[in-house]
Formats: sequence, structure tokens, C-alpha cells
Amino acid sequence: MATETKYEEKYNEPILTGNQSHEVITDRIGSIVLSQEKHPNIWWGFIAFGVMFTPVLVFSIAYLVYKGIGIWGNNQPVAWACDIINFVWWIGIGHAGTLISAILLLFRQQWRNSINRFAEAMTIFAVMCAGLYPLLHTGRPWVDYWIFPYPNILGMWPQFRSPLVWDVFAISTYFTVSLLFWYIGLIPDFATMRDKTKGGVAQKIYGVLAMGWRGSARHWHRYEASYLILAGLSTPLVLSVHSIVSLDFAVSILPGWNVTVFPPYFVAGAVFAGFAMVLLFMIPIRKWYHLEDYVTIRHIDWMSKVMLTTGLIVFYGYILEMFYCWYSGNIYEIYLCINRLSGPYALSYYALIFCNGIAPQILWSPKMRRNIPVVFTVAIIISIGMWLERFVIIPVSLHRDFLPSSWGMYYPTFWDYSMFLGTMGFFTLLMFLFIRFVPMLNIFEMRDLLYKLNIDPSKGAGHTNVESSKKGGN
Amino acid sequence: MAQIFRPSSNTVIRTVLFLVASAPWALGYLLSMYSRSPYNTKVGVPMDQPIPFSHRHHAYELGIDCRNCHTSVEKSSFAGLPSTETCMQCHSQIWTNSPLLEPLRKSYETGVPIKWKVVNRVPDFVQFNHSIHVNRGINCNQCHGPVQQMHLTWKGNSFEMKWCLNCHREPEKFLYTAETNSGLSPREQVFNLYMKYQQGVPLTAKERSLIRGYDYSPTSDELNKGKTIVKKRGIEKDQLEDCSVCHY
Amino acid sequence: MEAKKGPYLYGLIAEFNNEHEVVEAAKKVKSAGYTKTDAFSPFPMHAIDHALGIWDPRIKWFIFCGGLFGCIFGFSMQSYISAIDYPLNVGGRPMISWPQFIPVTFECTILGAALTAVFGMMALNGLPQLYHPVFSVPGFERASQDKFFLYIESKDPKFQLEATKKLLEELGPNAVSIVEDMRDDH
Amino acid sequence: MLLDKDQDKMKTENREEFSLSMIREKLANSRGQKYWRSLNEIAETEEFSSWVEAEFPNKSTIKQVDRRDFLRFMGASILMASLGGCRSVFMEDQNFVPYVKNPEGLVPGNPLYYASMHSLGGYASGVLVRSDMGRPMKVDGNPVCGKGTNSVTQASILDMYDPDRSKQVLDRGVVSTWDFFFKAVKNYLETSNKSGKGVRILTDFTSSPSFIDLMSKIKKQYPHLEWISYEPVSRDNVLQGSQLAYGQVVETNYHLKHAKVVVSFDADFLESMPGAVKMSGDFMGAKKIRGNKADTNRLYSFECAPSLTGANSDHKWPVVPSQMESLIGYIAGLLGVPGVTGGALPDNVEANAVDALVKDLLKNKGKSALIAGDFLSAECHAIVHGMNDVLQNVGSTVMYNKPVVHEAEKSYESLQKLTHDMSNGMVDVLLIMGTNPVFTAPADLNFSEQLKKVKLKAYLGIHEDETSKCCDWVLPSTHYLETWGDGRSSDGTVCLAQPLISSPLYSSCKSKESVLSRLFLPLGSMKSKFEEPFASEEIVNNFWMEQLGSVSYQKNWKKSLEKGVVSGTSLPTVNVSLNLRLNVRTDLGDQGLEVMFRPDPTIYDGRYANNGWLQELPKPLTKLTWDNTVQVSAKLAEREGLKPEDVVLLELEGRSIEAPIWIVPGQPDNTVLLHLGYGRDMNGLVAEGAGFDAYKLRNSNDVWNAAGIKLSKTGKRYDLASTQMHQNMEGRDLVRTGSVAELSKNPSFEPEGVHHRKPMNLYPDNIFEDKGYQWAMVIDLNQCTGCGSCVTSCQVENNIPVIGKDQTRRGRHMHWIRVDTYFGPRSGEANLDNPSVHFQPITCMHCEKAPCEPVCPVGATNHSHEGLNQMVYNRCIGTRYCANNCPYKVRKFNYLNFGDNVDYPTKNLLNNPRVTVRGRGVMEKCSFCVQRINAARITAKKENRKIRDGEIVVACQESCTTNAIYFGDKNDPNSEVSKMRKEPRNYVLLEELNVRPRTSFLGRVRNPNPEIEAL
Repeated sequence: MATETKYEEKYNEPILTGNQSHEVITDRIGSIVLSQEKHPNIWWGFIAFGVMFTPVLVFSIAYLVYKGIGIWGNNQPVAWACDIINFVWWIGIGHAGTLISAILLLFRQQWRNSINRFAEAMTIFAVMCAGLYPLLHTGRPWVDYWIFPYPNILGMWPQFRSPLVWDVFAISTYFTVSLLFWYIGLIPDFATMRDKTKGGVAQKIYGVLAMGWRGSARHWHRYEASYLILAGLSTPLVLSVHSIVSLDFAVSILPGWNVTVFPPYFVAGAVFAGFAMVLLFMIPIRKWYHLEDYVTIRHIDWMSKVMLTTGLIVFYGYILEMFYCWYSGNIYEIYLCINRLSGPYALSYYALIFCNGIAPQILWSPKMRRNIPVVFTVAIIISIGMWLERFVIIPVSLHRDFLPSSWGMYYPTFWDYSMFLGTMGFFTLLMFLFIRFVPMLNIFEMRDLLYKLNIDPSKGAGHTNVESSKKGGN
Repeated sequence: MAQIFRPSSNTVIRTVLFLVASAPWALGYLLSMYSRSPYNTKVGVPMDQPIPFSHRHHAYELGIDCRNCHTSVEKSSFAGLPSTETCMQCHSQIWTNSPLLEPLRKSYETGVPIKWKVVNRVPDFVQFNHSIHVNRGINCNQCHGPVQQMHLTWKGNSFEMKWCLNCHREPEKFLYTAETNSGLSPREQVFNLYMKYQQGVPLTAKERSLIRGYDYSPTSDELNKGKTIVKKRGIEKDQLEDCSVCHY
Repeated sequence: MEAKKGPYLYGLIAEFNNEHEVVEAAKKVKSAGYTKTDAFSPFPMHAIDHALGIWDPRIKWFIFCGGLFGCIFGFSMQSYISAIDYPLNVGGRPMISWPQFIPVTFECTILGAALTAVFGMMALNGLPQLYHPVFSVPGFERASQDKFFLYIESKDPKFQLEATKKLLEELGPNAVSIVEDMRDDH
Repeated sequence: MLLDKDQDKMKTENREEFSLSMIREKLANSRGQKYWRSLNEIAETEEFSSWVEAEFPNKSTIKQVDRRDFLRFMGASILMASLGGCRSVFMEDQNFVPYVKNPEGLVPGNPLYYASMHSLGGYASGVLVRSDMGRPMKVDGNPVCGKGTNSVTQASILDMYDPDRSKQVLDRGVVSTWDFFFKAVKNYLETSNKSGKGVRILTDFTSSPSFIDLMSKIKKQYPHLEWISYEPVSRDNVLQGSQLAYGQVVETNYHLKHAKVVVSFDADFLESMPGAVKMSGDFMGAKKIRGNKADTNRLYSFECAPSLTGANSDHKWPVVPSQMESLIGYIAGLLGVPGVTGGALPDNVEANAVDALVKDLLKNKGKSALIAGDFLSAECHAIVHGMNDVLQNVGSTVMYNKPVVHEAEKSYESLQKLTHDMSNGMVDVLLIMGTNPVFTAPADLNFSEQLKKVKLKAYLGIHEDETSKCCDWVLPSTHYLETWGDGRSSDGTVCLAQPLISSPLYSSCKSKESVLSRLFLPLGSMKSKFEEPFASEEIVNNFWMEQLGSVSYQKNWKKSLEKGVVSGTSLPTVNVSLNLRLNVRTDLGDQGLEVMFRPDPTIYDGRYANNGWLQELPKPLTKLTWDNTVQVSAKLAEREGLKPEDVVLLELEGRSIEAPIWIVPGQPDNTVLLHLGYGRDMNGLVAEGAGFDAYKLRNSNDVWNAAGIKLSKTGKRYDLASTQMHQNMEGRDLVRTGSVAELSKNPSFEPEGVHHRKPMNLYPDNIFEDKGYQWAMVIDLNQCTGCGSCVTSCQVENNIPVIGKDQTRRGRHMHWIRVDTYFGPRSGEANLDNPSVHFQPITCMHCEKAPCEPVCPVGATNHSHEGLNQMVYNRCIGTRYCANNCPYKVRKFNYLNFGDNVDYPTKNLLNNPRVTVRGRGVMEKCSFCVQRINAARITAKKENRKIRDGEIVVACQESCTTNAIYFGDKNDPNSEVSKMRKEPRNYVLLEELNVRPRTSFLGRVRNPNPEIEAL
């Protein structure tokens, strides 16, 4: 159709630009890791931020363990608050990585190659931050190991009907699998690093990490097979993890928690938040490290589209919640919504609707999707919005439930904030160390991409420009 | 390109990889071993006391009944410790100037109680009631070990929850009535056994195991007897496994 | 330190500039009847699999078994714990409340499969292997960057140093070099 | 005797451990199992005083012995506590400490029960005290005197263990000894005057026969010595009222068992009046309903200060204090009380409603009771006496006997006289005992100033407080559980008190009896068989020996002690003849804003200000803790634009205080209600900084109600800690209420539109095999007055920590049972000025399909085979998921280390050894008193029988004065509880959730006068 062809021409940027060859790719990406000069001064800034706030995290934890959960604002009836909010927030962020690398791989989406390494790293670090909360939100963290099934002198076991046990299994599995996935993805690149470094400890370290990878065709054969299957495994895994997290709430009998739509709606939310966070980091970094050729405007366009889609699902979720309240005819459900709309925390609900419901709508316009500042701002708004969503789901549902006599209020304390800031610092620190020492784009897959684009442009999500393919050729 | 690693490195890294993988399991195993070791549980470790009191001498050689000193063992949760007065009942007559008993006499004069070291102690958060166990016919040694053999008293069993559950799950393994005088009440059975033992009456294997207080796998016939006893005494087995029986 | 007797002949290796050349060369080598061959490339090339006839389905079966084991282990563990070892009345739920056992079972399945996928792959590839003769080939570092290598092992029945060398040179590589092994136990 | 070297050792020790503050922090630092040590320390500090006294021969040894008894008991008891599972840090160096001599009658580990007596405002009430290994543990009602207790009695035991008690004799702040004090006073008596002129003794109210007798003995010795008894909460008006009506002072006793109609004029006979325990029992007992037909009583109440009585009434009118007299006069007129003229009706009381009321009264002649509140004027009381007389209630529901409290009718008068004497320098020696005038005396008397003029002033009290600060000598007083004593309940029956602990916890404490006799009676005037002369035991025993005659004494004394009361001591009823001449004001001129002063519902007149349990007990109507407030009506708040927690300035006759506002629906407009007793300036960790001092505003001319108070905003705010922020039922089906009429139609009071479709279930419907005992509880909302004694009782029994105001504000209060208070509509329409009030005790429902259980990751909470929702503290890792998932929000979490009272150490002595003390980070909740269930089961099994119905009495049930709580085995068809479960009014809370609670409620039945309803 006319309009479509027009659209096609207008918005059909290549996903790989500039003069590219295996050599160029290897060098452009690899060299970042090899020399400090390639790093802008801002890198130090972020490292400094991390180094400043990681101790905050450590101290908050120490004081928490010493004094007890009482230092937080939690109370009866609001027994869960920032601890679980932040947990869900982080774990949500931790969903983009595996999703990108696994699902997009299955769908043979070539634009994934230039962002998956980065996103996976984010996943792992986010899950690390998330994992802290369930462990520390317990009243007696020093006996947390009771959640794991191991033979003991008490003859006691965990109680497998509890979603919290499901969480433990889900998250530890998720973390392990993501880590392995990330690592085997790294092996060939470590080999490249090994071979690019000229001697020294660095070479030895990369050598060990590469485990003697030599690019043998037979190895590649098995490698690809298992990598693909791993992707196939991670896809249901990534869906299950946030579904299970959502079951923490859906399994309970609390109005506002006991909602059947939670699993899909949480997963969508997670992807939503995850992509927002990827953009949040990707956009500045591609600038600072001159990676515009690999992370093209087209990638940003794709990611915005994903955000828009998942955002719509989430928004649909909000509408459904309201619909249930009315449809259920259950006075407690009905009051829940009235309370969300007009209770003491109403503001947070409206803010949430704006952040997650209204703001992303701007991404309908292709122009806006290509307007970097706009996308960046939307990403920020969404990250905030997703935090608010958990706030609305957890404390706001808890603080007024069945018996009016036990209604209460919740106010976060200094320690609620300090711990959150701490995790952010920790996360940033890890991210920028990763950028420093590990190739942040998947080199061998970029080569692969280049190769594919050359042999058959039609297969590519977009054609590469001719001379680049020539260059790649000889 | 020159080799980065020597040929031997292949073996090295594989070994290292294996060790790293197996380290957590090994650690866990060691910890569990430690927690079950006498070093941790204090089982079988004689404890020094202000007065080197010998159960073997009093309970076995002299044949003094447990209840003589542990007066409330049948009546109360607390078995009861002999007061200075109780000791002095005899020791104002015999061994009146033995140096070993100096602390006793001093306590009697000053009224400052003797501080015995705790040997058998139920772990925290557990409510244990001696009287009901004795009244149900559980032998002292079943928990306290071969007290009649102890010079300085030591802890007979680990008192771990799992250990308690042995009996709370399968009381039939531990309950018994003497063939000779089965007319006695469960409570009497307990002390009757010690009397027999002290008088040197030949004992059955089961009885010996009860005296020694170690886990004893009963013969099927003994087991059946036990089952009938459980029925007869109206012991609700499943209720015995409820948390709130001991933890409240 | 073992007394070095080596080096031993390990095979012949030819360096190419791009994937097309190496694939062509591989085809020729295969048609020449060589079986113990291998290629080295900076990224996976599907063409070469056919060219050299590489096919190894084992990994898939390993993974399947791993997953199956995880699944069975997960469910039976939960059932044993909550129905046999210490049955407790939890909120009036039955001892084996299977719907509530699904999540953990699922996670165990995934974990089992994933672990076998990774470690199976490494095992089959004989990794980690820090030392390998080909690393001593001059310019081999480019194998992980932008160059492509074709390799014939000395153990190949048709392998004769001169003839094979000639064959390779005819394929128009940048260079052909001998691969030497330092290990005695070879 | 002690060996010498020991004594030396002791001396040195003592010198180290001199300062009390030091010891207190020592105690603060020692925790958990190491209590044995800290105990020792308390004891050592006591040794200090005994060492001082060792300078004086013949005292030391006795002291040592006392101390050691204490230690002996305590030592063993701590051991018990540790066996009982107090939390320990490590198992290292633990000791068994056996007795030296076996105390007779005590089986280690089993509790002992003693009958004793607790007296408040001079009125004694018999109590039964449980003692564990020599530690008094729990105070409950003595069944001989009637069931149950109020919170104050329940909590009074805590004062004994209060670490802030005054422990030593102080002479102008310097540690001294009793002998010095005795010498000082005796010197004065010998030198200046032998007749006791200028000697004044100011005590609290007492009805103790032995004490009154003692005083008369002393009067014989010192004819000019004067004895004044004063307490802030006096009943002057009440007794003077009877004087007005009958020409003689009489005590009024109400027998509400058979009263069909009760009218209360600002009389809170259900909670705060003397004898309220008995009256509430009788009154609510008469409301008892079985089946769906009710023959129940009716309560009209005209009240000034909102109270539980008003809340439980069928009809209620808020009345401004100044108009009460006219109102009573008006009704008296309608009843035709001779000699009463005038009277008028406040405009918020409908005339025809009153007519209906009068009709109702006349219909029930002799079966009604009119009760006037303690804080109304003498005239009001006189008229009400008249009305009772006219209605022929006297002799049936209203009984008169001689007043039991000594000179209670003129306490304020005599206090005024005393201050007057002091100002004229006529008082040289003033001994103040057990009452705290500097704090409580009307402000215009300026007591503390006058006190300065007294040469020798001594204060014997349980705490160092406002008065002690103004006295030269501060003398430590014993707690009532530490001494012998006796006292009369309002009908005159004598209750006996015996000490629960072999010697006072802080050994230098003495009772006022022994101090006075020691001072004013010649040594050896009693044939002493006791080590210490004039021990309270000696005084009480001697007195009763004289009373009963030595023969019957031998026979009856032990029996009486066991029973706790001396039978046949109730006072004879006095016959009265009405002669009344009263003209009541007819114009209800607007008095402007009026203020009411009332004793606090929890800490009374302030004497319990340092009692953590009472401070944290939510006040029945406002649910406030830790503070008193300026209570105002919604209307007034609206007019003045006041919000709760706004601080206002109150001015009355030139004196002013600042205090926070709280809005109480149902309070008469134009009134300000102030509760007394807060704003203490004593050394007390708990009392410190709680509330404001309302005594500062009081005038001696009318100490209860005053007009012309000015209220103005200050713009400041003050944080208040309320445990229930929301007192509106939001139209939910929580408390079911209905009238007698509805009872016959729809006995379950089930509102329309509540469907009971059984929800679908993925699992087999019920995996309970319904055998053996199945415990269940029923709470009869029709019996519950909302007093909250169950809360305190539960707190005592189950070692529930006191967490302080800040934590309470954060919503972390720990009570296992709470009483929810809801304000509802009155006669159909919502009414903020005069709402109906509903109470609902909420505790763990032990749901059969408990939602809390499946969510626990470690199985720390699960179900026993007897249907208990059991909580295993030591398995809990504290995820708080169960609390989230509990629809009743009865699960409480130890957010901080509430368990061991670090800043409140000796309270740990009071920990019930049968209940685990919960550590930080674990969940806890009502256990149905499983420790009592297990105890009963063990006894039953030992005796080879089943547990009898009623053998298990849970703590809340035990303390309930009105039998609102039933507990038992629902599997036994004949058990009380299963009968109650079959009652038509039976319903469970939030049934639609299908969690199958084991605790169910019986709907509340109101019995309004149809004629008034019709209006």
C-alpha cells in the first residue's frame, strides 16, 4: 500500500552502518577494553558514584542486621513495603537481558546482536541487587538458609506451598542460567581479547576465561546447538520468573493482590522496565563510546516499539484491575479502587497512570521514536513509573484491607531510601566495571551479522550500505 | 603466535575447575558433621562439678531411687534438684568431714546455694515436661543415657529435635512392660526396671537397651507389644508430632 | 619439569582471508578424502559444517536427559518432604498439593537442562584446554579476529606431509604451516 | 550468721555497686539467660543498705536472711524461666541452682495460687495470685468475690517489679537508714511534745480494719496527733449526697442482677466506679440471651463524660454537666419525689422520650435502679436517692450500709484544713503515706508551697514522685503483694492480703502499718514472735486474733486466708428515711465552655503512670495510648476549626496548660474532658513525658466540673499514638447488632445482600479428621463491655512486650487480643454527636483453612491435630508474609528487640516461664493459651481421663468480668462452647473468605424502648 511503502522508505535505516569489516568490528569494540584512553572521563564519574554508594549499601545492611527490620517504615498492616517494592523493581529490570538474548534469538531478530551482551550484563547485576532484598527483608536473615531443602538436625524442611520458596528456586535458577548464558556468549570474545592483548597478566586472565577457545568448526557446531537450546530454555524461564514473583501477591487473599491477571501483566511490566533501563544506559554510552554504527537509530526504534507494546499491556492491566473491582461486586475490591483513586496515596496512583500509561503513548510516532532525548526521557519516566506501580500494589493494597480497625499508614524511613540508593550505586559500579573490562557488544555475533548481511541482504532486518559489504568481502 | 600456557596447564585448570565446583558441597558436609559431633553436642563429655558427685555410686552401688533426690520428676515439668538440705540428710551422718563435701557444708552454713553445672539441658524454645514422660513410662535413661554407669555425669543424648522425633513418631519402639510384673502402672514400670537392674536381676535385650539409653531396633514381636501398649495407654501418635506440643 | 623430547608433527594448517575461500577449500579437501580435518573461524559458519561433514547431535540428548532428571527430582523431592518425611497440616491443604508444587518442579527442570547444556557442550568440546598445538601456528591469533584456517591432522590415514602440503597450497591460502605438538604424551 | 570474711567481701562489693543509676544500666546491659547475674546485682545493691545497717547491731543478720530467701526463690525461678525457654545467647556457663532448704508446699516447676487483696480508693477487691517458684506472676479475680478483674488490678503486679521503685531511705537526697528516720521522729516527739500536737499523718483512703484500729491505738498514745486520709478521686459528693437525703452518711450498693431498668446519670458503673467489677458482672449477666427470645434489661444513660456505660446503653443522651442537676430534678418531678422542686430539660433531651423513660420506670417499681455518677454534685445524689426511694428500689436493687472507707466523705475538706494549718505553721511533723498531694491537690491550695513550712516532712511511697521531691525523708514503701493487710469491699466484706514473696523485692521497703506502729507504739506492745518488730504480718494477725478470739482464730484464720475473705464480716444494711428539701435550678443559663476532670481510664489518678502495661492499653473509646488529651465533641472541633493532635491552650482562673485535641463522637457539645494522672514529674522511665498534667487546672471549689474555661489554638501539633485510626465500619458486616424485636425474626442479624455461596475449592474440602479435641472460641458481643481487661490479662500471661509510644505510633503494637471500637448510627441514622458504640474483641481466629499457613516458606506456622493454628517462634525467619495474608491482621511482628526488656530489666522476672519470650524478628499471635491447654492435657493424661469442659480457662476468658468469652472443645456436644456455636446469633467474621475461623461471635442485642424508637 502506498502509505506503507512510503513508511518503508522513510524509516528503513540500516542496523549496521559505517565502513565495517571483521577487522574494524574487532578493533572498534575490542580496543575499548584494552586501553583506558578509549574511556571518556565521565567513566570515572560513574565509578566514583558507585564507589560512593556501595558502602552506603553495606552500612545499611550492617545496621539492618544489627538492629532489625524496625529501622524501616514497615508495620502492621503494611508488613511489606520498600523492601519488596525494590525487589520486584530490580527483578523486573533484570528481565530485558535474557529476554533480548533468548526470545529475539529464537525469532532470529538480527538487531538483537548489538545489544544483547550489554542487556545480559544488566540482567545479572540487577538480579544481584534484587536478590539482596528477599534475603534481608526477613526478620532473622541469619537463618535464611532454612528456606533451602537440606537434611538437618531439626528434621525440618521448607514448606513448598509458599510462593517465597518458589521465588528462591526461580531467582536462583534464573541467576545461574543467565550467568551461564552470558558466559558462554563471552567465550569467543574472550578468545579474541586473549589474542589481541600483547602478553602480560591481562592476556593470561583472558586466556583462562576463554578456556582455550580456538574457533574450531566442530566447537562452533556444538556451541551453536547448545546456545540455541539454552535460549529455548531461558524463554520459558524468563517468563516463569516474574510470573512467580507475581504469584507472591496473586496467591494471597488480599484485595488488590489476589488478581489472576498478575502473571502476564507482571512479565509485560518487567520487559517494559527492562527495556527502559537498557535505553537509559545504552543511549549515553553509544555516544560516549562512539558506537552509533552498531547501536543505530534503528535499534532505538525497535526498543521503543517493544516498550510501547509492553506498556500497552501493562496499561491494559491497570484498566482490568479497575474493571474487576466493579465487576466482582466485592465490597473489599471496590473499596480498594476507591482507596487507590481517592485514598491518602491517591497521588501515587495518578502518577503511576501518567508514567506507565500516558507517557509511553508518545512512542506511537516514528519521529519521536527516533528523537533520542524524547526516548531517553520516556525511559526515565517509565523507570519511575514501574517503581510507583509496585508501591501502589504493595503498601497501598496492604494499608487498608478487610477490617477498618486495622487500617494504618506507611511512611518510608531514611533506611528504606539508603538501601535503595545503595543498590543503585552497586549496580552502577558493576555496570561500568563491566564496560571497562568486558567487550560490551558481542564481537563474534557482529562479525556473523556482517557476514549474513553481505551474503543475503534480504535476510537482514535492513540492508547494509554497499561499500561496507564490499569491504567486508575481500 | 606463541603459546600462552604450558601443556600442563590443561590438567591444572581442569582440576581447579573441579575443586571450585565441589568446594561448597564439601563445606556443607563438614559443617553438618561438626554440628553432630560430640564436640558440639557435648554428648558423652563428663562435666566438672563443684562437688564430684557420682551417680554410679549413689544410684547403682547404693541403690538410691532417682526420686529420692529428683523429687518432682513425677509431679512437675522440672525434675527437681536435691537441696543442700537433702544432701545433708545423709551427709550430716556420713563423710561428715570429707574435704570433697566442704562446699556442701559451707552452703548449708551460709545458705548460699551450690551452683551445679548444667549437663542435660533442653535447647531453647522447647518446653519439656518430665512428669508426663515418666508417667507415660519413658525411662530416664532413654534420654539421659546410662546414668547408673556415670561417675561424673555426662550428657546421654544430643537432644536434637530429630532425636526427640524418633520417639514422638514411633513411641512403640521405646515403650515396654516387664513380663514379670506387668500389673504395675507405666510410671512404676520405669523405676521397677532400675530396681531390677540394681539388684542384678537378668534383663532382656530390650531392657538392657533401655538402661543403656541408646537407639535400639526392636524385634517385630517387641514392636507389636509396643503397638498394643500405645493403644492401651491411649497415646495419640499424630498429636505427638504437633509443633505446639513442645514449642509454645 | 619433564624432559622435552618433542616437538611432534601434529598436522598441517592453511590460512585464508575470508569465509568463501575457506569453504571452497574445505570442499576440495573433503573430496580429496580427508576426514580428520577442521577449520578455525572468528564466527560460526554453517557452510563449513557441510563442507567438512560435521554433525554431532549428542548434546541435544544430554540436555533432554538433564531436564527430565531435574523435573523428576523436583517433584519427588517436594512430595517426599511434605507427604512422607514430615507431613504437616498446612492451611487444610492436602499433603501432596500438586498444583502448588508445579513452580519448583519447573525451575528444577530448567536448571537441570541448562546446566547440562553448558557443561555438556564444554565437555564435548574438550574445554577448558588452555594449551593446544594450533596456538603455536604463526598468525593464528587472527583466527579469533578476521582470518580463516583449514587444518588437516597428521593422524589422518591419507596424510602424507608433502602431498597434503601440496594439496593445501593449491587451494590458494595466504600461507600453509606445520603444526607441532609440544606434549610428550601425544 | 554470716562468716566474717564474707561480710568483708560484701562490703567491698557494695562500695563498688553504690550508685543506683549504675546498677540500672548494669541491668540494662544484661540480657536473656544471664538474668541470674543481674538479679544478683539487685540483691547486692540491697546488701548495700543492709551493710549500712550493719553499723547498727541486731539488724544486719535479719537483712541478710531476707535477702537470701529472695535469692533462693529467684535463683530457682530464673532457672525455671530458662528451662521454660527464655532466649539465650549461648549455652556456656549455665548453672543449676537448687534450694538450700526446701520451701514447703512448693513443687519446683508447678505454680502456687494465693488469695490476696488489691484495693483502689480504699475499696478492696479479692484477688487470686499465681506464683511461680516464688515469683508472683499473675493477678486474677478471686472467685469467692466474683469473677474477673479490671485491667488496673491485672496490671498492678507490674508495679512490684518496677525498677524505678524507690528502694532506699533518703534523707534530703542522701542515702540513710530507717533507724536514722525513726530516731529523727522519736527525738521530735520526746523533746517538743509528748501529746503528738503538730503531728499530722496524711494517708491514702483505707478501709482496713486493722489499720483503723492501729490508728486509734496511736491516737490513744498521742491524743493531739491528727490523721487525714485523702485521695484525688474521692467520693465526697456521693457520701454527702446520702447525708442530704437521709441525714446520715451511708454507702450505696447496687444489686443489678434483677434490675430490669437501669438509669445512669453520668455513672460509669460498668468500668470505673468502685465495685464496677461486680456491677458489670451482674448487669451484663442479666443481659444474657439464649435462643432467639430475650428477656433482658434496659439501660438509659445521661452522660457528661463519654464512658463505657454510655457505650453499652440502649438509650443515651449527652448532657452538659451544669444541666445535669436540672435534668435530674425534672425527672424527679415527674416521679413525684417529695421535697424536690424545680428542674428543667436540656434541649437535646426530648420531653416525650423522658416521659417514656418515666413510664418504663414506674412499670418496673422495685426492679429498677437509678445511679448517679461519682462526679456529680451532692444534690444530684440526694435527688437520685430520692428517686430510688420513690421507686421502692431501696432494699431490692439498692442497698445501704455504713461507709467502709475511713472519712472518705470529707477528704478534700480535711486536705484544705491541713494546708491551712500548714500555712499557719501549726504542723511540725507531716508523714505522707501512699498519697501524692503535691501532684494531685487542687492547684489553688498551692500545697507544695505550704509544705515548705513543715519542719519534718516524710514521704512513704512506692515511687519517688512529686511529693517526695518536696519532703526531707523519702521512705520506700512495700507493694501490696509484699505485705500483709486487710480491707473492706463496698458491702463491708473483709478481704485479706498476704505477701506473695518471702521478703520485699527491694528489701528496705516497709509498709505504712509497720512504720507507724514502729514510730508511735512502744516497742513490745505486741507479744512479738517475729524477728522484726511490727511486721505487717504481726499487726494484721494480732488484730484478727483480738477480733475472732484466739480460739476461733486458730480454727478460722487459715481457712480465711485460703479463701481470701473473712466470712460474715459484711456490714449490716442501715434503714433510712428520706427527708429532702431541695430546690433545683430551672434556668439552664449557658455556662459557656465547661470542663470535666475525670480519672484516666487506664492509669487512674496517676498512680499507675509508670506501669507500661496500662500506658500501652488502648483507652476504650479513643484507642489512645501513652497520652491524655483534651477531648472535645465533633461540633466544638468544627466550630473552633480544630483537628486531632492540634495543641490548644486551656485557661481556667488564671492557670493554663497546653494540650493536644482529640475528637470524641458522643461527647456533649460545649464541654472539654480532661483525664487526670498524666504529666508526671517522677523518676520513672515509663511515666516520663507521657501526657500533660490536668491537675494544674483544678480548683478546690469544684474539683470535677467547672465552667468558664477558655480554649484557644496555639498552632502547634502533638503526636498521639492511637491503635485504631479508623472507627467507622464502612458498611461492612463486622459487628452484628439488632434489637430484641429483630432477634425473633432474623436471629443471626445477617444483613441483606450477604450471599453465602460456598466458594469453589481446588482441594478436598476438609482434610481435618474431626476427632479428639477440637478447640474453639466464642465471643458474645452482647456480653462484652469493651473494658479491655482481656488485653491486659493476655499481655501478662503471654509475656507480650511493652513497646513504647513511638513504636505504637508506627503501628507496631503487640497485643494478641485487641478490642475494636466502632462508632455506628443511633436509631437508624448516622449521628456524630450521639453515635452508637460497638466493641469487638479480635484475636487469632485459628482458621481451619488458615491463609497464613501456606505462605510460610519454612512451615513455622501450621495446624495441630486439635485445630490450633500453631506458631513456632523458633522456626520463624520473619518474612511477615503470613501477616500480610491474615484478613484479621492479628499477627504481630517483633520489628525490634521488644522481647527482653532492655530498658525495663526486672520486668523479665515477671516473664511467664510457660511461654516463650519472643526474640527480635519473629512473628507472634494468639495461641489460644496453648500452654494452658497442654498443662491441662498433661494433668488429664496423668489421671487417665479426658480434659473436662471448663478445665481450660484461657487468659482473656479468665479476666472477663462479664463472661463474654467461651472456650472449649467443639467436638464435645455438651461443652459450653459447642452449645454457644449452635446459638442462632452465632456468626463468623468475613465468612465469605471461606477461611473457616474457629472463633465465632454472637451478635449484639440492643433493647431500646419501643416508644422512644417510635419518636
